[in-house]
Amino acid sequence: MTEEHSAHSVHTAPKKEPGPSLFPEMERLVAEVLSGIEVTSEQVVDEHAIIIDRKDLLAVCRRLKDNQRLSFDLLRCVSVVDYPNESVFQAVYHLYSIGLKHRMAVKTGIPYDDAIVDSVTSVWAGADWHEREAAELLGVEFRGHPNLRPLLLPDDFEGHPLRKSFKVPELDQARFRRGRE
Amino acid sequence: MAESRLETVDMFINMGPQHPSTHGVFRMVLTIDGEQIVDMKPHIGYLHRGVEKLAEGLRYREVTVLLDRTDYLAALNNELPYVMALEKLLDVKVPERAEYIRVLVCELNRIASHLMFYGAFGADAGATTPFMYAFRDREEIQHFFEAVTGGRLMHNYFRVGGVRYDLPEDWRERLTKLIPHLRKGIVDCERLLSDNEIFLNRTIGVGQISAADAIDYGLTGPNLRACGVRLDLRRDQPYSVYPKLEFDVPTRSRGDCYDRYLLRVEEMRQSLRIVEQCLEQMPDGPSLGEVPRVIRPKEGEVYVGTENPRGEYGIYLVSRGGDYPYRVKVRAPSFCNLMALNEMMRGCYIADCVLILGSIDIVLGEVDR
Amino acid sequence: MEVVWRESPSLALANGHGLYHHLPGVITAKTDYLFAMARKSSLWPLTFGLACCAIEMIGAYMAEHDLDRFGVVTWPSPRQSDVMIIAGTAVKKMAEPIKLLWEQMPLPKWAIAMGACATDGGPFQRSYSTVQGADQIIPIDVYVPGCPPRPQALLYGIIKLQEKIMAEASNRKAAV
Amino acid sequence: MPEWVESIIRVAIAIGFVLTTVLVLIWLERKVIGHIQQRLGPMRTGFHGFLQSPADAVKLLVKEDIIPAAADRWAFQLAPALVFVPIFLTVVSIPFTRTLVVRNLDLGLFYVFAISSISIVGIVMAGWASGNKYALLGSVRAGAQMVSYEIPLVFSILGVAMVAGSLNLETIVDAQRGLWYIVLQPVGMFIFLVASLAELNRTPFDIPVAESEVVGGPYVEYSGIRWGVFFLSEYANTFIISALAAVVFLAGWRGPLLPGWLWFLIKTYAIILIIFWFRATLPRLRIDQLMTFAWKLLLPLAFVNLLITGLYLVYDWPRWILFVASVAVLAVASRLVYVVGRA
Repeated sequence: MTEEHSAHSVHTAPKKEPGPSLFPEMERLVAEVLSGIEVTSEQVVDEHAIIIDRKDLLAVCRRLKDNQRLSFDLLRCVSVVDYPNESVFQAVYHLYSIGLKHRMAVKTGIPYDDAIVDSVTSVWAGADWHEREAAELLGVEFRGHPNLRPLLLPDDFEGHPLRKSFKVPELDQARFRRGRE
Repeated sequence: MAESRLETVDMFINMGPQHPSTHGVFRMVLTIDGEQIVDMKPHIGYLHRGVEKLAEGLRYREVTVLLDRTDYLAALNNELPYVMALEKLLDVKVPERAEYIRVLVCELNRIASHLMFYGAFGADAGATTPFMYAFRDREEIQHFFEAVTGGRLMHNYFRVGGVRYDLPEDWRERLTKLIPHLRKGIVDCERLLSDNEIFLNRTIGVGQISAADAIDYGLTGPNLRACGVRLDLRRDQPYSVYPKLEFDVPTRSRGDCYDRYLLRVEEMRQSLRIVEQCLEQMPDGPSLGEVPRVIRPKEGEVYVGTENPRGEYGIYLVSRGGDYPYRVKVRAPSFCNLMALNEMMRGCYIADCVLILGSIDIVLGEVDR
Repeated sequence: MEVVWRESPSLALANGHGLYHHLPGVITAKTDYLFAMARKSSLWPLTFGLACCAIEMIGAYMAEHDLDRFGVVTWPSPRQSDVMIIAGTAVKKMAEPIKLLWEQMPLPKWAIAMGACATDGGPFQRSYSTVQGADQIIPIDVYVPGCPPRPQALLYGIIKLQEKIMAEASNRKAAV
Repeated sequence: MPEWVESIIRVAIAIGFVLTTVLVLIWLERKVIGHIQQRLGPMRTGFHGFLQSPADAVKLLVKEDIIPAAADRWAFQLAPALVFVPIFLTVVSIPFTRTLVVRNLDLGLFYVFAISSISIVGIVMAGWASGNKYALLGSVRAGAQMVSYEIPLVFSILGVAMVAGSLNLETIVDAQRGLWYIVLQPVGMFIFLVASLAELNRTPFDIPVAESEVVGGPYVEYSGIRWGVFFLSEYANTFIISALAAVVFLAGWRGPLLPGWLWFLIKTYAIILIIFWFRATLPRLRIDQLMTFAWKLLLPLAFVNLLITGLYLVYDWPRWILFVASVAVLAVASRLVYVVGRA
């Protein structure tokens, strides 16, 4: 992460007011483990969610996984959401701890003009295909991913279909008219 | 000794996308040395239908149609997390009867899915009859589904706040006939394979994966429980009426093909137990709660994971107001389970690789989505 | 259920070689009839399922519906099959393999489009990655509607295909 | 009638008989397996699907015959014949009854095994010539498997030859007057059946043609009647092996009341049904387990059987001792498999 980026504040999908979490105990624990890292809590219906800067992602994930009291050993899902109005992608990591049976979400913003984020495959091997899929369908690059080849789409496919700007090509209507006659 | 002038090269074998035992359109490129596998490269995407993009263009109620078709062996289990996510966003209460109906059909669906696994696994091992036995019982379940939901395979049955139709009038008779039939069917299935000497030799110790690796790769469901990790979202993150029901979460220790097989057979028994309890405890009342006429959840997001027959089926639903979901991300269990395939296949034989793939029990519809 | 009643191009090709043109019409018509009887009684599909419909297709082979009654048994290699049942969504990435498989099948061959996806794209019609109907890839003889069709519907589709095979033979007879 | 005319007629009848038998067998297999699997099998073509096999055959005859571009043309075309011809040559010396035989040879037993092992060449050739990796893999598997199992197969028969004191099939049948060799040579019978299943590439030893692994193995690129010939030879082989077992272990045409040829057919079909039954029940072994089974179990077992038979002949023991000893050997062996398998 260059100097320029770390100077930016946290990239996030706006409109969501940072507020007190509905899970105060979890919030306190996470804040304790992540001391020294800038963390914003977010209000989500049924789990604790934090927003972090993308430069801290790897450190945060490693701490969340290795800490005995949190031990988030299972990466449930990596979702990337496109927010074109704010020119930002948001990567959401849903974590679960098998032993302690608790869950949380980690979010980080990735700006359009520099769509790169660290890969978490070194923390959870299971992030592999999730990240490949996101790279392919949304065009976000994951730095440090061992193998970021296309996964789902044919080789000659152009564009990133899950971006909001991607328009599905119109159907060949003439064909259906022919069929009806 | 004179140096041999013979050179050997590794042979590549392309398995799929059309191959009898890739369970759909999975493709793997095997590097083999004789009969042994040196390396395996999976290729997916031959059934990538763009469900997540399509869902963004549909109204909230219509999305279940697509989710049905992701994991087409357990369609009802896919609808559940989605409607649960919506209910959380909308803050809708579900009547108890509806919850029981949901659990009832989900568990029957789990049995049907595991039966399909059983048949396909038998076929991978080279036996033809297990498929027939499994489908005999599967058909019976599908007949019941047809009476309840109107569909054999695709149901589109769960609604926000309940289920589409109440149970048919004769559901108790149907179910009391179905349960002993299934119970006997499971015994038949077990007698055909579980103790077969050849089958044991083929599966024990094949495709082993350690618990630590399994968790690292994000395995869930029976594949993880076969390694000895007791993770079952029905119990650990209780939802619906599962806390009121009694069932065991079986685990095995070795984490090989045989354990994965045996675990699923045991799970069928447990599901049957749940079905029986649903039959006893089914309360009266409405099957659909108070739901706003137009579904327009407030801004927000929610992630709901439920226990699908293959593992954790999660829905990450983002709403920014309006009639259409902003983003529907599907966390498909097979997609994650398949990542561990390479780990399991280290140094096995070609014949094993077919079995290992079968034992993970993938559905390409949700791998590719 | 829609059956395309024009002659399969493949059949014309298959009959168009060797002795066929040198024999008197009466004999060729009679042999045509015999061959058609044999062909319709032994339709071997390729073991090949794409998506959801494949499950109902498997269901049709199984004990309850038992396609074997009609002499329909699957073969894993395209070289030994007569019918391709396209059971499920054909996506763009899969189009090329489907075409390859179709070309590997020996003449005469037929194709059944099973389900809405194979007919016109079905619920995934508007997607960026699906082919809107398998007939954009290979010629289809019978379309079986449904999403997914019941095994009985597939059975009916196969009976329709048998009728079509017989009708082709009688048409040829009439032409003589 | 000159002798050569008679011979030709006999050969023609034999071949015609085998061809019809194959059609019946294919139909029978589909019916039997169907009923085991709680379904009906062919029903629509003729009475209970009886015309199913002829329909399949006619269809295959008029199917396009593809020779892939990657194939070795000559070898590809020659391979089916190489599989087909040896199998029909073996029919020559199998006695259906004392008179119903093309030519009874003094070395009949030896002749059958010598000729039938040629068909391996055809299968390997087919796999090699196809220019397909599955076919190559399948044919290499077939080569390994069939060569390995040839040895226990021959040794299992050796015991019978020792007891009967002849390689002439007619003499062997005559020697079974009163007591069938299944009693004296149960170990031999067991090894013979197992090894011949492997020779036939049938379940649980259908590794070379495994549908779920190598998609039909050596035959994957064959279409139309060329493939039909492979299919046909497979079933002809099944019939011949079963007939041989019936002759060698079940006293061929001997039996009370019914005519000899009927007894012969009953015994043969009984064995064929057992083979079908296996197919409907058992999963498939893996190639290394298959090899282990042949070399570490069947071959030593065959040697033990030879030893016991030899002792029986040398010391002129009563017959029941041979029977008891053989059964004991079989029991120990199966226990051994069980223990090792579960370890």
